[in-house]
Amino acid sequence: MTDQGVPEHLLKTRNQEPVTLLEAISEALFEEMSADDDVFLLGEDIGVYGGAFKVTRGFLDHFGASRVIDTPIAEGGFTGAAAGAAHMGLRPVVEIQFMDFISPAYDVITNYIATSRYRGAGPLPLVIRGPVGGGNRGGPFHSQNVEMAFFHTPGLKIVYPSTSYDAKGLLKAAIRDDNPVLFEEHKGLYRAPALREVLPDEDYVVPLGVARTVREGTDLTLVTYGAMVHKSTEAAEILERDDGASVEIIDLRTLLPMDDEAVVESVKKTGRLLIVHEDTRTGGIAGEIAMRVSETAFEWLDAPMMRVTAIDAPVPYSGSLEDYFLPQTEDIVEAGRYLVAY
Amino acid sequence: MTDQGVPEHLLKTRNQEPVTLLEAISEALFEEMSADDDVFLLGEDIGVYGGAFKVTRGFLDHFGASRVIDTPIAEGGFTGAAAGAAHMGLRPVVEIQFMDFISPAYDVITNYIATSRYRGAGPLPLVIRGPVGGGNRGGPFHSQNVEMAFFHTPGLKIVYPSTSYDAKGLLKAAIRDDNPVLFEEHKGLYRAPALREVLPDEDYVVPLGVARTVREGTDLTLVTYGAMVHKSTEAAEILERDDGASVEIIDLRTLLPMDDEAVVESVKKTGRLLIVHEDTRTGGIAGEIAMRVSETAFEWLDAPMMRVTAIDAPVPYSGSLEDYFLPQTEDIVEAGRYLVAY
Amino acid sequence: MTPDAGDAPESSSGLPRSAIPFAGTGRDSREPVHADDTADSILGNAELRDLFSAVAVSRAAASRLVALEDAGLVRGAPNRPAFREGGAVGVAHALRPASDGTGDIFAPTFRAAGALERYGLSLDGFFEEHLAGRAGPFREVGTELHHVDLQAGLLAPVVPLGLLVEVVGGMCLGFRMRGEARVGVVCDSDGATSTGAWHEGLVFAAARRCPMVLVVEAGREDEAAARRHSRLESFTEKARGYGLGSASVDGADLSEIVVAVRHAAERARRGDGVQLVEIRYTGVDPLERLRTRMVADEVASEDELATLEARAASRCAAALERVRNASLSGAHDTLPGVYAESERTDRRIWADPGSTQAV
Amino acid sequence: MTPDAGDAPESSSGLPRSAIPFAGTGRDSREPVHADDTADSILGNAELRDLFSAVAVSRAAASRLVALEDAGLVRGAPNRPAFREGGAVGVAHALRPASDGTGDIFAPTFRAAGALERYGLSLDGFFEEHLAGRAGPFREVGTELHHVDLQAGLLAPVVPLGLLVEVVGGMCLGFRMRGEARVGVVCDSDGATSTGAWHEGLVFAAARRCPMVLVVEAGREDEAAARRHSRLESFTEKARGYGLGSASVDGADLSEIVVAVRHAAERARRGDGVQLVEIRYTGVDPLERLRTRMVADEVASEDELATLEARAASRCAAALERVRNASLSGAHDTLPGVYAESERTDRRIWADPGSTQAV
Ligand SMILES: Cc1ncc(C[n+]2csc(CCOP(=O)(O)OP(=O)(O)O)c2C)c(N)n1
Ligand SMILES: Cc1ncc(C[n+]2csc(CCOP(=O)(O)OP(=O)(O)O)c2C)c(N)n1
Ligand SMILES: [Mg+2]
Ligand SMILES: [Mg+2]
Repeated sequence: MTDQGVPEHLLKTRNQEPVTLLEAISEALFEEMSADDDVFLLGEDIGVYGGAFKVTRGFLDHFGASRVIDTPIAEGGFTGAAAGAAHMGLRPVVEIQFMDFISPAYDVITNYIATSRYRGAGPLPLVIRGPVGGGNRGGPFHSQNVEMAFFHTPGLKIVYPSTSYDAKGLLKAAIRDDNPVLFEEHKGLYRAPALREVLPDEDYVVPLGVARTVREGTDLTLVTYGAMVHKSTEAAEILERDDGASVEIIDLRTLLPMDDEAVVESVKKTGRLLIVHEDTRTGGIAGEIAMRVSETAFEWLDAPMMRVTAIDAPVPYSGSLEDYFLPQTEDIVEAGRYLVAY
Repeated sequence: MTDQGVPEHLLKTRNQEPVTLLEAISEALFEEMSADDDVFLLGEDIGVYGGAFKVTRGFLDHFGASRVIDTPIAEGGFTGAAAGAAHMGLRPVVEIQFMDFISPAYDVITNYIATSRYRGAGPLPLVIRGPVGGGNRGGPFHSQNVEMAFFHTPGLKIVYPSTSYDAKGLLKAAIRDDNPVLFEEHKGLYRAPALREVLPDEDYVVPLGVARTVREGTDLTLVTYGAMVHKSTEAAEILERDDGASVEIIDLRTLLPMDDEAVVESVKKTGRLLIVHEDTRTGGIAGEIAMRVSETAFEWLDAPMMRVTAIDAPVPYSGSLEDYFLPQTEDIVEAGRYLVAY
Repeated sequence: MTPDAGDAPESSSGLPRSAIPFAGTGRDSREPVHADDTADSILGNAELRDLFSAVAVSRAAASRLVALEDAGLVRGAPNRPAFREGGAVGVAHALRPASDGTGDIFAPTFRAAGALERYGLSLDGFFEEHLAGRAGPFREVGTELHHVDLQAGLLAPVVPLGLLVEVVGGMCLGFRMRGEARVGVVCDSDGATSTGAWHEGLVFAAARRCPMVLVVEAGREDEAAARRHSRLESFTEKARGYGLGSASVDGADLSEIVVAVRHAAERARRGDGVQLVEIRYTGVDPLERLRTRMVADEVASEDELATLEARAASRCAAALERVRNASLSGAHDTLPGVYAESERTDRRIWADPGSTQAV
Repeated sequence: MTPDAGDAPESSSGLPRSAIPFAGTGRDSREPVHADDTADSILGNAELRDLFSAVAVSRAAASRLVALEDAGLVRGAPNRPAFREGGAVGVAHALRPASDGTGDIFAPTFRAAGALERYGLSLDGFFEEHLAGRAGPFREVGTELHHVDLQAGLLAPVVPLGLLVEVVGGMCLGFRMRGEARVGVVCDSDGATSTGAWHEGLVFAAARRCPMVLVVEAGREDEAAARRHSRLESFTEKARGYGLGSASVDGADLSEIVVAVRHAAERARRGDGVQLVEIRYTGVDPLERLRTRMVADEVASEDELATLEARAASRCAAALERVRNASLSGAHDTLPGVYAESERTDRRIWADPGSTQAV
């Protein structure tokens, strides 16, 4: 790829300047579209307007209206259409403006897209991506995490990055994957200054299904993903400083398929497991993780497996209530302390 | 309620004849509609045709077309309309022809109905009921269990009966409940001869949120619901006969809110937990149960918590593959034997 | 069994052949309505003044919100194109609200304070609601203005577009079942017509001849952008495919809106089924249009109207002042409310396995 | 950047103003199509004989399936009203199939064997598919006839109604993007028009001017029942609200179906966007209608047609015989296929915690 005609704001990595998680995602999309004519984008206001969060700013001018498609407000319609295009060998990437609005596409995703290969239609390369997560005073309809709506459906993959490096590499891997992939982008991380980093100026991918050990430790395994990776890291530092506890943090990165081995190996080392997710509690992913660890590493457990999560309610709009609703660093510290002392 | 004008086939309990689970459901609907003018029905082909499974046979003639509403094929439309009617003080009962087709209503159920009370709209008495489950060679679109699509959504209740007595009592409780309730009816149980029983000729309810101890035991707690209650009972009898093992079976009956106390008390007695569900494995309800038991009864566990479930795939159409896909009695025996010997 | 009116055929024009009375419920007889489609065509002077004030209040409140948003105190302030207050104000004015749960239902998309005021939400409530976290009319949860007041007949703009068509259709089904002479009006943006929810809601409500008016607020300020959403000249072209009566009005002309919605509501009320009203916004200021007309028709002088406008502004300022000075109520006891039983009031971010209580 | 044809306006009639060539993809130039709307209006004798045979095969195969179902060997045999084979057969005949993945796409709702045969599914395959559990063309999983063969251009009737409108729309978007002169035809029952999926799929495909033909198979055998689903006289009344061209044909008249679908396909192919064709079934037998006409027009004698019918029946009998005698292949190795990687081939009903392998 030459830099010719590439919009300035998409040349940061080329120029070895740091990028935000949002910019990393823009770069991944831009590079995959440049490298493969079959990759194209669909979504609401992604063309003329450049996307609600400006992820695709400049794309329409560069790639043209047939590869950057402004859709009607019909998430089911254009997600289903993306599946049809994928049948024809194209590699569509769908943006859901806020992932809360993936619900109208629930039918086509679970009944058609997830079962497509099983029903004999061959590969279905399709990425459905968009912003998720709370903490932005977005209220109940602009703050949801959507992983558990789809985690139970065989045939889908689910990715949820926590760093700029991972976001870019995972998105590229997702676009190249022959399966439908849901890709969740935490809007609180989009422009977080702490996540700005200089990325390798090369075509790298982060493979799906492989977790990352964020920090090593011996006393407690903390399994998490997305924005909670950062709160967990804060908590681990507090526990190290105040309690002398050594906490290992596993960032799942891909929720489905899950990297069981990484989790189980760590638990076998520490004997203690705390799962932290931003999503609400009941029916959250913590349950599946606990079940798998129980099935495979029960004898290694020295303490109950526990979880820190949001409470079971819609996301409140009020700021004080949203803080109360979401898991906070202090909650993780408290639960971690309890387990380490167990 | 007098018997005057009641269709003959709905007078079985009145005449103290045994009823199937399907008939128990019909009676519950009929009695609630007779007792409360605000209760009414919506669904595809429920009126003139009496429903795909004939649950509402005779209802149209008895209650008239304004209380037994044949709808267009628009599950989102009529489920949302039911919510609107509930706002007006009515108590709608929606039939989804096969629960697989609840997907088009996923948006309105999770975003509108489940959050309605939280958003200040007061009680929302609404039951969404319909047939679920495999084993009938129905293929991927007529066999699904839908609990895990909704289990994660705060604000909903989920009920899944296993006996005729419970089906009637739970459905009446659901209709009288001021919250939206999903009510799953396993089509393999609808007309199962073994489930025919004479019900009390009185107005009874089975309260939501309370599990039932199907059989007492001391060596292993087996938590299950729906059709798996019967396979689990078979397995328990084999384990008792062949291994001398004493298996306690808990039928959850209500999945949300879950009767944690019943599960935990039993595990504290037996020290061993096996969860059996017909639904697929990853992200199944077993995870949440294991998590809760880990959180509250870890010290009582003498063996890993384990699960027997369907495999992670769409429901196959082929008979031999569907049998292979579904959990069978022999699988439960095998897992139970492993745990008892642990 | 009375045959259900919902199954009665109609003419192929898609317009109802006749007014079919609500039948088949066997409950209360409904209030008889002898609507005359032309009766309300001319608005009285008092009505015009009310409309002017309501638009002025909407605009004053909106500019207060923009200032609050700039100060970081509010999120979700209206960010839609200017000059669209007329729709919500006109629709609210055309209806029959009641504070005791017996009035017409109003489900706006544009949160115009002057329209909401007519539907029981005080200006104080309007600002409290926006400044969620304070003791607003709807607890502390705040609702990002997803305010619901079923007594007043006001239904929140739930965010996933189209859903309210389904819900309001069902509320109107309730009116029919109970023989109540009420209507429900649901407003939606033009983009919402693309949603499956809009379609399914309309298909159901049309099949049941629900007394519902569907307002499509069509943004035609930027014709090219509008065409990106739909190839249609007018959303009334969609009416025939659902068998609805329809009308299209100029979003800058308050009288036109009020008259059209009133007539649509009367048709719905008397049993003609769902009606569609398109309101076209073209970037023309409804307040100035109304001012010019009222002055020309000698309904009011420039000075009188300026006084009404000033009064609207000062009412907003005073309300906001009161709200900002109000003390925060205790915080977290207002979180429950997910279930009718309001169980699980504890926070439970993590559970202490030492106590089964905590589960 | 070439302006995208998808944004071109059109006349308010809802019918496309002109044939807009596929533009904006900058890829292969597409095969030029100089369609003449009247060119194919008269079917040749060979075509009529093919149609007759295809309907006869469909009917013979369906009656075999009913027998298999009565014997408990098949579930999901067609149980829709009689005399509807004409639609699927006529549509398949109107299209240009190809076995190498370059032909038109056909997504039927009625599984007429004679239509599927034209789309590459042999009679053996047809029965194997129904007798799932045997070594059918689509592995052992069986698909309850949700058969997909993208090479042949055949798309399974996925059960949740309406979804295929979304998917086929996207396939047709693919044709446009690649400059291929192909069309996709998606059939759906009348009831499916109520679904949000049908609506959203159509809204998207219409906005993108996808080369798609939407066939609505309208059951008008029982007019009262039909009216319960929709108040419309004809589903063509829905076309205007989406800006589509449309036609309505008699489901018992094979030539009418073929000509109408062929014309609609040509219009779609040349860039006029989505076309809607309603096929009305009124309980009239298309085979008898065709027989009468062919004999009257001296296309074939009664005897010749009887021979064609007998041949259709014996082909079905032979195919079924072969399939029933075929041995079952080994069972469970065909279960995987959920993911492209086909991981997790083990059964894993329960996991042995002794081995991490098992997770
Ligand atoms: C189902 C759904 N998808 C997406 C959104 C996000 N969204 C909110 S407003 C909007 C644009 C609305 O455009 P239009 O209908 O033209 O309304 P207006 O211009 O009048 O605001 C979108 C996409 C939503 N609210 N609901
Ligand atoms: C979304 C969805 N809801 C429900 C069903 C179940 N279903 C299958 S066929 C059918 C009736 C179809 O009626 P109609 O459209 O008139 O078709 P036809 O009479 O031609 O079979 C229904 C409700 C479905 N397949 N998909
Ligand atoms: Mg707009
Ligand atoms: Mg039909």
